[in-house]
Amino acid sequence: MAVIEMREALNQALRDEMKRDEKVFILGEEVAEYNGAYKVTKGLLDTFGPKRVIDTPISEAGFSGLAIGAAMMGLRPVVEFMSFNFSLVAMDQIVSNACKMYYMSGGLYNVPIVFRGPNGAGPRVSSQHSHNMESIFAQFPGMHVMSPSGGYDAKGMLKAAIRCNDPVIFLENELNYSQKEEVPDEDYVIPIGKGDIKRPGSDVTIIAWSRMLGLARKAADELSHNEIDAEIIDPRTLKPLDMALIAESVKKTNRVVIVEEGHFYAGAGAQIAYDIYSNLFDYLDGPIVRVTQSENPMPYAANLEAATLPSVAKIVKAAEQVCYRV
Amino acid sequence: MAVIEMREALNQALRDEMKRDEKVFILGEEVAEYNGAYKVTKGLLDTFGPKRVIDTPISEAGFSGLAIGAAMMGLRPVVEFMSFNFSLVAMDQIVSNACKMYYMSGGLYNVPIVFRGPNGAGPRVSSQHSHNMESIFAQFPGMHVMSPSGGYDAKGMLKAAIRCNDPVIFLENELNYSQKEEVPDEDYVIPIGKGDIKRPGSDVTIIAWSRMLGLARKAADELSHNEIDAEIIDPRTLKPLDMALIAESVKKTNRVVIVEEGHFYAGAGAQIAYDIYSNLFDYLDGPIVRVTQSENPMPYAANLEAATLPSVAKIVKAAEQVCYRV
Amino acid sequence: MEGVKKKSHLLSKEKLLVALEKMMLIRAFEEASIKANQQRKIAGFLHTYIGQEAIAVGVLDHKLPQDSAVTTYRCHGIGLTLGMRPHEGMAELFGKVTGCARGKGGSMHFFSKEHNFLGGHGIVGGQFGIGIGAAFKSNYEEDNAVSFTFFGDGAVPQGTFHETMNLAALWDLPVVFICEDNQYGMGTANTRAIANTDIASKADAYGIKGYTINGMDFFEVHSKMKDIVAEVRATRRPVLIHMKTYRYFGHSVSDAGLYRSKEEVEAYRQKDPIVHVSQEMIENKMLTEEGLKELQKKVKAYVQEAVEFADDSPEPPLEELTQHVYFDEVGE
Amino acid sequence: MEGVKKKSHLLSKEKLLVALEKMMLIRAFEEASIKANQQRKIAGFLHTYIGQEAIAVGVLDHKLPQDSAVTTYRCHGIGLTLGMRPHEGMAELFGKVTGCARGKGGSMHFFSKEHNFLGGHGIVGGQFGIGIGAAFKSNYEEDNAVSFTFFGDGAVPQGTFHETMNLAALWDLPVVFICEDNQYGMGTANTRAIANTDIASKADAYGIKGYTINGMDFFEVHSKMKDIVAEVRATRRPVLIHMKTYRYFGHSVSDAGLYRSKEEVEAYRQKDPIVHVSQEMIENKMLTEEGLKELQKKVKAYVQEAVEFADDSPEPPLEELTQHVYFDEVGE
Ligand SMILES: Cc1ncc(C[n+]2csc(CCOP(=O)(O)OP(=O)(O)O)c2C)c(N)n1
Ligand SMILES: Cc1ncc(C[n+]2csc(CCOP(=O)(O)OP(=O)(O)O)c2C)c(N)n1
Ligand SMILES: [Mg+2]
Ligand SMILES: [Mg+2]
Repeated sequence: MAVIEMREALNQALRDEMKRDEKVFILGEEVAEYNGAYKVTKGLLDTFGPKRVIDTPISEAGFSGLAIGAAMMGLRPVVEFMSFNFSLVAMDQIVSNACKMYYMSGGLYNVPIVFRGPNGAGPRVSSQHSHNMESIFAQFPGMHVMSPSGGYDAKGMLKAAIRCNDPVIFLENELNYSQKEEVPDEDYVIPIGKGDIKRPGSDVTIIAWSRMLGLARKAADELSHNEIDAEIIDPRTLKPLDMALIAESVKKTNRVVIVEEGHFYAGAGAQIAYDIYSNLFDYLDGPIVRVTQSENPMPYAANLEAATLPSVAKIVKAAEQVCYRV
Repeated sequence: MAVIEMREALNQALRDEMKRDEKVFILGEEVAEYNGAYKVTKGLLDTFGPKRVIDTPISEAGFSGLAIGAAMMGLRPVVEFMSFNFSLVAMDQIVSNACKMYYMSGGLYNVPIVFRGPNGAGPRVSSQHSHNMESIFAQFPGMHVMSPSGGYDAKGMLKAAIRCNDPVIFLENELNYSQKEEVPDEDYVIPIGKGDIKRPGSDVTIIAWSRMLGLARKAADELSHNEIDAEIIDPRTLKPLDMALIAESVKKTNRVVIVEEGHFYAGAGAQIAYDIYSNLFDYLDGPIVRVTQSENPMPYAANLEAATLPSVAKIVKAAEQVCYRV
Repeated sequence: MEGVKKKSHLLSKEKLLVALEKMMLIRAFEEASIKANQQRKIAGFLHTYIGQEAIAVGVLDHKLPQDSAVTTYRCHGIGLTLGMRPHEGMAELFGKVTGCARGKGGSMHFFSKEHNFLGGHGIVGGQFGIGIGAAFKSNYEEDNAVSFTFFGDGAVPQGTFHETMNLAALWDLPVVFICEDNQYGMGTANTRAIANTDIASKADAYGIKGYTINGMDFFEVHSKMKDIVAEVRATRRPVLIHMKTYRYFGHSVSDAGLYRSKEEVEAYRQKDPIVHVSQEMIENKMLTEEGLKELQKKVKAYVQEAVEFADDSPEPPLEELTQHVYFDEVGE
Repeated sequence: MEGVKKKSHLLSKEKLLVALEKMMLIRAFEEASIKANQQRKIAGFLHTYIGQEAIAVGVLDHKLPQDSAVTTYRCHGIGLTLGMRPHEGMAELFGKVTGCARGKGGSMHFFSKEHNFLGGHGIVGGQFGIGIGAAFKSNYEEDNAVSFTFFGDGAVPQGTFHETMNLAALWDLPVVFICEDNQYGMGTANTRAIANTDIASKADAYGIKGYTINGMDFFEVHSKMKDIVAEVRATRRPVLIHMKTYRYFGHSVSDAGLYRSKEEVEAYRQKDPIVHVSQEMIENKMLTEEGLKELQKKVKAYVQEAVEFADDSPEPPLEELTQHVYFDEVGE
């Protein structure tokens, strides 16, 4: 099996799905001639031509709306946001149009569309370029939210997203793009709503996704030296959540840490915690601990940025806390 | 003390603050000549003139941005969104500019601004006109989020919001505007971050705000016939939360119901629940129950809309559940 | 910016009768909806099309089956013109499951897949993208369709107007942008909202053609749009149409309309498109006074039938509450 | 759309020397920042102003103290022109607490309250509203200020461009909209992004004046802007300026720039504004070759001092992490 970067795995998924279905096309800023700001769409223009790989002006609301209209008419657009920070200028199109259309048309018009791109804090890009959008989009019924943590998942998940007949928000992370992993060439799909046990363990359940998964793995290694055997769950899809998988783990460990790169208030982790408390209250030894960003916009300075973001040390500390080792 | 509608109480707050500070002005669609889509700004044009009471074109991103720039230069704008559904087209201005400015300028430019207007489901206005925005805005550090449940609070809270030197999201509810209440003529301020006990009780804490408070009161009455004495807490400010007040109540009742008009996934209620679990785990008899909208966009049909929204019956049922009466 | 020479009366008697009946149907439908609203059978917002009928009927007579249309919440007239029955329209207003959107959309959200009616939309400027997206699909699949994208004057200051005009012009998307300028956005006269109210002239900023048309004159709308639509279909270049029109009633039924004078409203009622067309037809011996009354009766009866249909229809079953949220079943 | 007759050389030797030195300072500062970036002292994005110096310096020489300026992430040149020291600029790039934004903003977010510099902003089109808001404040307080609102050609297709142009024209806001058209938005030539690239002509859509200026020619920029700024200050009418310019380096330091030819870049380097001004001054005996070398030395030394200042400055103390989130203390 080939060992490739996550950007290449995403690229394979796009290629396969564009080959598989004539109606799939991709549009966004710099996706064609520039081969993508982060090279996820590299070579697609050469392979599929300008009809299906389209450079857009800087008009997120405009081209998101265009994609929604095209989807209503039967095409299957993949919209790349150069970064999900820029989805904020297209927010109304995503929430009021893509997300509501199927319902408010009484089932006449579904919107098969994927909005994808890097989410969260790129390194050292400060306050306006570091938003994590998972909980914002997951708030609204009508969309699914997925976020892969590595190349293998990314390929299978993106295929599922593109084949889905509803809007899917697909959140990648810039810092994962060059991370390498074994990825099969052949076609495989990781269904929407299916989580995965990334590390089996017995003492504490660490729930983490996207870039946080790497931190969780390192934390689990450290914890193992301290006789704490952590189980790592990657929900992969944040909405809908794979509560069955989470429940199995929590019933075993009785302790939970949720790691989220984004903000604390009403983050996806708050919902995951609520669902666990609601369904598994009696299985919990003590309160769930969330590791999130500190409550401030993202600063540029290296030391402040590091202090803002979740870290291996913070995850280890949280796990020790729920295991009463501190 | 005069008994007046909530719209009039808000109007008084706007008048007082505009009299008190020359730098306060209001802008939005139909706020001047039309006296406000919901008449909250009635008469302000006559009193203060077109310089300070300004009708805008339908350009939410444009006039929100204008207000932010004016605030950076020392003015104190109050931006009315005809409804908060329309804040979605201005989302980037609110999140990337208003909310981050003070931090990313290293403390050089704070943004004293209030974004206010009706939030949530107007009656029978369907999928695109019924958003609840509290958790969306509360996600981002840099803004405060307030939401009054009646005229008395509305007046004191809006004054606090206008005097605040940071961005405040002020969420009203259309269905509360004509609700009458005793409201003092004189100047009083209800500080940001101060909740209120709306009904003292001993058996269960019902946390509710905005329009949901009225439903909670009715539910409490019904519950009292069933020997359940509910305490109703109105956080009033959703960010920052008055956790001290909530803690006091929970320590007494050991049972919590959180009522939220908005969506279930990562709503403000999910955060409130998380904070309670984190700080008061050992005081809880059982899991917290949230009453929210069902997981669908808002339908138009009367029966479906009613089924979507929280109701007195749903709150009663939730309270009975946490009290093990069912 | 260019004009197109007026060619009235090129329409056959048959076509004119169809057009007249459609305008009368819209008028009768909206009058019935106002009544039903007073009877509390309709809730929420209700924005009527009364006064603007000549636009929907005059423009969409040039729509081919593969073409699409999208508009604002003021969507009843366009839906009916496209061929929706008043029955499904009225039932939608009544929130019944037999409605065109199964009672889930309501007054602002009429849709018809059969006619590629991509909906009435509630967010001012929110439908522009959908309109250019439909045009994009036509080029993608080479089905030679055009996209009729309607919007109000109030949407001109909205950013999406600019973004989509630029994209359509840049990519040769066959979009007919039709601004139904009824001169007010709610209580705001367009002169208080738009810098430079010569809306057609804004086409220059995008290097496309703009046209100004008297939207109260069915003959002018129909004849000019005939050439314009043919041109867009052939060239794939978008155009911007400034339709000057007027709404007789308030923005929505809850609007007292204090911002405009009785005289102003009266002046426009004098130019009523239905009266105008019927009079021209009578003068040209295409219609008799009796024939007109007959038509009036027929249309009223049809709408009455629709009201009864809506009355008799059931609300959506509660199982429908969480249906149509997602097309696919995913997760557990 | 109108022109303004060119009047070069009306500048005194003293003023020209100041302008030349400022352009050289910007150039040297950016060169030093590129070097520091290679040395990993600067992280994140780094967008340099090299090639566009004549615009900042030529335009902002007409700024009065009460005036304000706002721009994009490509903000170093404007900050320095306004009078920020390279010290606070370089320290910001290094993420040090002595930076103009205390190390919290970084390369994209230079601010200076002293000079009403409302910032460098990272969201394309995000700063337009801030610019018209500053102009609104000037009318509100009648302080006779104007607002210099800079943006790139890539921001023209963005909705906020249209919304704020309309608002400024509608409300007579004294905004000088300055499009720094360096012909590319990242790797996208503006002809692939903008339908009708005659950007000044878009002013007509709003009933305001538009001007096209050669942004590589300091004399033209300075003289035309002198009259234009005076006009805006007097009339309170906004204007749209299309500055034709070029960036010598990639969009940001991580951009290989494969989308344009060496020849194209070379051609523009031939028109270098700093060379142009210094040569003109030498020919006109306002400067000697030696003087130029002196100036070069002086500027380089000043920037070197700034680099050392940045190097020697401390990072923000950790207590600053949650400072400046809110101005007021609220809640417990
Ligand atoms: C983005 C947005 N802002 C505000 C509103 C509230 N609103 C609904 S209709 C309307 C006026 C629109 O006027 P116009 O576009 O001229 O259409 P008309 O009603 O005249 O047909 C406004 C302000 C909205 N629906 N969407
Ligand atoms: C809304 C938004 N979309 C996309 C981006 C990513 N981006 C940053 S700069 C840029 C190009 C802008 O080009 P231009 O406006 O011409 O300015 P220049 O860099 O040439 O000075 C893009 C696409 C962004 N910052 N904001
Ligand atoms: Mg109108
Ligand atoms: Mg550029």
